[in-house]
Amino acid sequence: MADTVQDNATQQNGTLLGADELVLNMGPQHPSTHGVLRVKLKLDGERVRGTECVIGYLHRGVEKIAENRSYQQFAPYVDRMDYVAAVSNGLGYCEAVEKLLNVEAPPRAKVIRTILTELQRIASHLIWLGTHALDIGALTPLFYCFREREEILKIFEKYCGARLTTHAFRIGGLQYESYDSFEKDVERFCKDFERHIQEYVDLLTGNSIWIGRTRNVGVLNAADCIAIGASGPILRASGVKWDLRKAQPYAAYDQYKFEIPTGTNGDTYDRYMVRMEEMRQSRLICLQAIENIPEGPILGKVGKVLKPPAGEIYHSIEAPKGILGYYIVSDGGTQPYRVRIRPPSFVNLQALDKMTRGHLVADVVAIIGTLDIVLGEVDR
Amino acid sequence: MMSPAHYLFLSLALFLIGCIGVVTRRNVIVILMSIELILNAVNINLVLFSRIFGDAAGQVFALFIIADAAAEAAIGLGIIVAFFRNRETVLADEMDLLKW
Amino acid sequence: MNPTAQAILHFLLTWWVEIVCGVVIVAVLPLVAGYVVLVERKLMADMQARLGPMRVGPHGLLQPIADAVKLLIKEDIVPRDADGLIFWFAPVISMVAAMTSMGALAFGPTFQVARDINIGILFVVGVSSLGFLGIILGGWASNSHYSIIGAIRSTAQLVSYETAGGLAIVSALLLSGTLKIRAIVDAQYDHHVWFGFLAPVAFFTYLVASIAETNRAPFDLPEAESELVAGYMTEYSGFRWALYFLGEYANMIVVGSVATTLFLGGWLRPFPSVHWLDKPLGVLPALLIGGVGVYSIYRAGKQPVPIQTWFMWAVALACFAVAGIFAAPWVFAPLKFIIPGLNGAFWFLLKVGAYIYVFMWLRFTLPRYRFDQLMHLGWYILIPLAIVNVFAVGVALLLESEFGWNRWLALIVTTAFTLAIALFLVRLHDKRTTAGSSATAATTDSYAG
Amino acid sequence: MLDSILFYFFAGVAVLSAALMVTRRNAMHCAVFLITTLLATAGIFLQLRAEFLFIAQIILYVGGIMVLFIFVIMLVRLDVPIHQMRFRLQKWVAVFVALALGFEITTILLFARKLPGQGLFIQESFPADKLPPNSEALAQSLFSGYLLPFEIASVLLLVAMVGAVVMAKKKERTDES
Repeated sequence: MADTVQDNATQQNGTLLGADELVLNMGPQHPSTHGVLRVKLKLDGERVRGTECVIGYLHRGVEKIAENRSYQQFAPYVDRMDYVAAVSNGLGYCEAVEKLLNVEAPPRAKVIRTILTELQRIASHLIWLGTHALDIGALTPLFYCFREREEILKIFEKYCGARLTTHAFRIGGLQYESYDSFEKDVERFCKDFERHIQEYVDLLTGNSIWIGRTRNVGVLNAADCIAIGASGPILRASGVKWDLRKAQPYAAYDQYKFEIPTGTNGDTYDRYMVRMEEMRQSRLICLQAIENIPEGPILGKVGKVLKPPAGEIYHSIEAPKGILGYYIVSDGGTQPYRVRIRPPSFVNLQALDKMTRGHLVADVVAIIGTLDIVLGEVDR
Repeated sequence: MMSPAHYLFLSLALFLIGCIGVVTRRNVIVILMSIELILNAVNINLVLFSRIFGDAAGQVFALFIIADAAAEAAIGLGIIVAFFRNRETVLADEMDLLKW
Repeated sequence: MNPTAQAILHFLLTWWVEIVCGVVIVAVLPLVAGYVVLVERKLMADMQARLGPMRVGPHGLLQPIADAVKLLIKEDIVPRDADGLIFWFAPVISMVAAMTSMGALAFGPTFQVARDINIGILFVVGVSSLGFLGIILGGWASNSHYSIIGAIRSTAQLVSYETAGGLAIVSALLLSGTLKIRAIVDAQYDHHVWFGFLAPVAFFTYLVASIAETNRAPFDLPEAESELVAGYMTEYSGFRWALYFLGEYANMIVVGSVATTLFLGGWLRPFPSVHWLDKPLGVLPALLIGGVGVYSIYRAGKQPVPIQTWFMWAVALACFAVAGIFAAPWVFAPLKFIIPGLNGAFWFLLKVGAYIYVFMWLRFTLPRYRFDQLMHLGWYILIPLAIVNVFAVGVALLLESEFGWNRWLALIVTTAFTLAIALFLVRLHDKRTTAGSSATAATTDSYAG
Repeated sequence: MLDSILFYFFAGVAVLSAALMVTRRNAMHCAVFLITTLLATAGIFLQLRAEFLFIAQIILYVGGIMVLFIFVIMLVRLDVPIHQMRFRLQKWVAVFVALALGFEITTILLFARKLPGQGLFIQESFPADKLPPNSEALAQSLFSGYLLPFEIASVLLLVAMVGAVVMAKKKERTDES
């Protein structure tokens, strides 16, 4: 902390007029940093010269805990990382361990897993849209998004009892059979959702102030994206057509037809359009999936005590924020030797400095919003 | 109606305070403010005699004085800002650029 | 009786109407501002598919009183080395400025505190422009980094949009030919049309400028929560913060009243010169308020807690009483003389309410401008447009008086001319921003200079 | 009766805040006291039936020029400790000269009428009710009798604006990324 005190000291006696470098603290306690992220902005007047993110306020040492938990015991911890898209975290972890055990989840489990993950993707994007619009000043979209997300959370609650950190999946398949009106609920949601998306489009897409605040803000071209390792909507908005659901299909994604939306010049407006289109595609996937959910068992041949053979695997899925990877090393025991998680938000956050350089303070807020970071995942 | 002498004394008082302000204060901005005060005192006289003679010429001239005060304040403050930027001081007696 | 008491009595006798009106305004304003806040929160909730304040009193009707009491009780925190004198004085300035400018406004043909000042509208605009002194001094006195930036930003915004607003008023005054508020409304009666229709561009410019002048809706940047926490109000709490808040809402009412007087025909009822409408539109206020009373009786039955049902009955009674006052002159003749004053006030407040409804509506739907976009809009589009509009209205009046054109034709031609210039300005603006599409938006950095 | 009360109130406020303005050390306090003086003199204008000037004073002086002053005071941080306020002879010389000047002018005003023949003749003031409506009269003479000075004043303001902008503009940073 010493350096910041010194920074502020130099800034205190520098007059506003002759201030060379003004260090403004968007501290951990700030309404628009989506959790406990501290951004140190080096300002020249109102223009940002450089940013420095200070993270770690939400570090819980999830990976160290994994080393003395059994494989099944660690599954609930995974939901607490990206608490906004818990179901996708669970899917990633379960599929990684199944790969380790080279066990295959039964087809019925795969389809139900796909439906729940796509619903979770829509819910995560809805939270992003609501808070992003709120940061830029539009008060109303937040409540419309949360109204839709409530429907999805009701479906989760009916299915597995929990709304946010669902722990819906088990290694080898599913724990709960889908409740009887599952298909009807999902279908009703998807039908309404078409009309609701149109409401967001009416509110924001054509709005000249929205375009003014997002066009050409936080530009990240394809080369920078790949250099930084950014993934998910940020990568696709800068023109790179890369989505693990198509590139390395997992669960039941290969059975359904859906497009991958991509942007052109990688600014905040393109990322907004990409994510809106992704919500529409997820809705199509859900509609196709609930037509025929195959009959059959929901849990594969997996014993009570899991002792995977010694070895290591790396399995990644397309989480709403980007590529979520699990690297698990097992030493033959019931507890994993090492679990390394590659969270998309942590990697995407690196782009903040490059994107905010030269912009105004108001843009920094918009850029943090468009990165769609969740601090639980960044700090683990 | 108050007799004109009252108004004359009031403008005299303001004028004197303004002069004292200009002469004694070290801070250039306060000097500029005292000049504004002097201009104001003059305005009172103008308006007084415009009221006595019932002719609007005095008030027209007072309006011109306000316009001039605005221009003068703009330029004066511009100079102060420019001066402050490279000398970091606003005090009158430190503005001795000619002294080497 | 000794001379001083005699003089005071004489003073009271000559000025008692003004004093009563003044006291009414000063007393009623906080209450009205409180209920405007409640209406705003309810409207926002309604537009966002939720209910808004429902807990304090039935349907949250007692919420403003609860807010006021809370703000009075809350502790007044003064930052450590804040500038005591100015810190205390700044909110008072912005409150007093809003209230004095309300003194010259005419809320109806009879209800006006300062009877026909020769410089009516100019007085209102001039004194309400004092308000932002309170803002800048408040920002400076609280001695915290965020509030100084907020204060400088809001003053820059207010100064630039006040020019645009002033020019829009000038073009309306061209049509009315006088500054006296009552004479302006009479001029609109003589022209048989509201000036808002005669000079639509001026009305639109004034609408945008007044939104920016009261720091609201898409221009509420100085206290943009996401960046500067609460701008110049960051360090204020408790009663001082309430003063600022009241000042903002009072300013909104003042701006609404100026717009109504100038552009929406003050206290004239919708079709003033159509005489067969006199009776129905005359009785309308009584019917409307009576309707509200009936609705609150209907709601009284549905209240969960008995105390709330009693309160709803009280509200219903109040509504019926007011409806009675409005209906009384129609029933028996001797009270005929109070009709214009009463109905005039009703229509005036209805129009001010509609104007404020547009403010709130914009606030809930539009995102916020960035500071340089805001200044850019002000200086590059709004002010040139206002200047061109003043010129256009002048030409129109010239055409009408010298060359005998029909008034409407002249105004349509000149408005079309202004709109053509406006389109050119907007395209110029778009070309510039898209051209400067490099990473840094190449806009004037008004703050850093 | 009301007139004198108002006059003494405005005059008192004006002189008091002017005196305070000159003596305060903190520049922002000086600005606030100058604003009070200006508002008090605006009240005096109102009493002299010059209401257009009253509102012009409020809009131009207080709303315009003083905001400029406050802006500059805010930008030019003055809380650099002003330690040089040591006693200087110059201050007392100035006060003495001002008082002498004041005394001189008061003698003229007071004893003017007494001097035979060439005393200061103050005419009976114009009857209040026959005064033309103020803003119309002002406009009348401004745009007919004083049209040329009006145009020159606008040029003056333009030149001042351009000068102020040029002077206060920060040199564009060369490393503008």
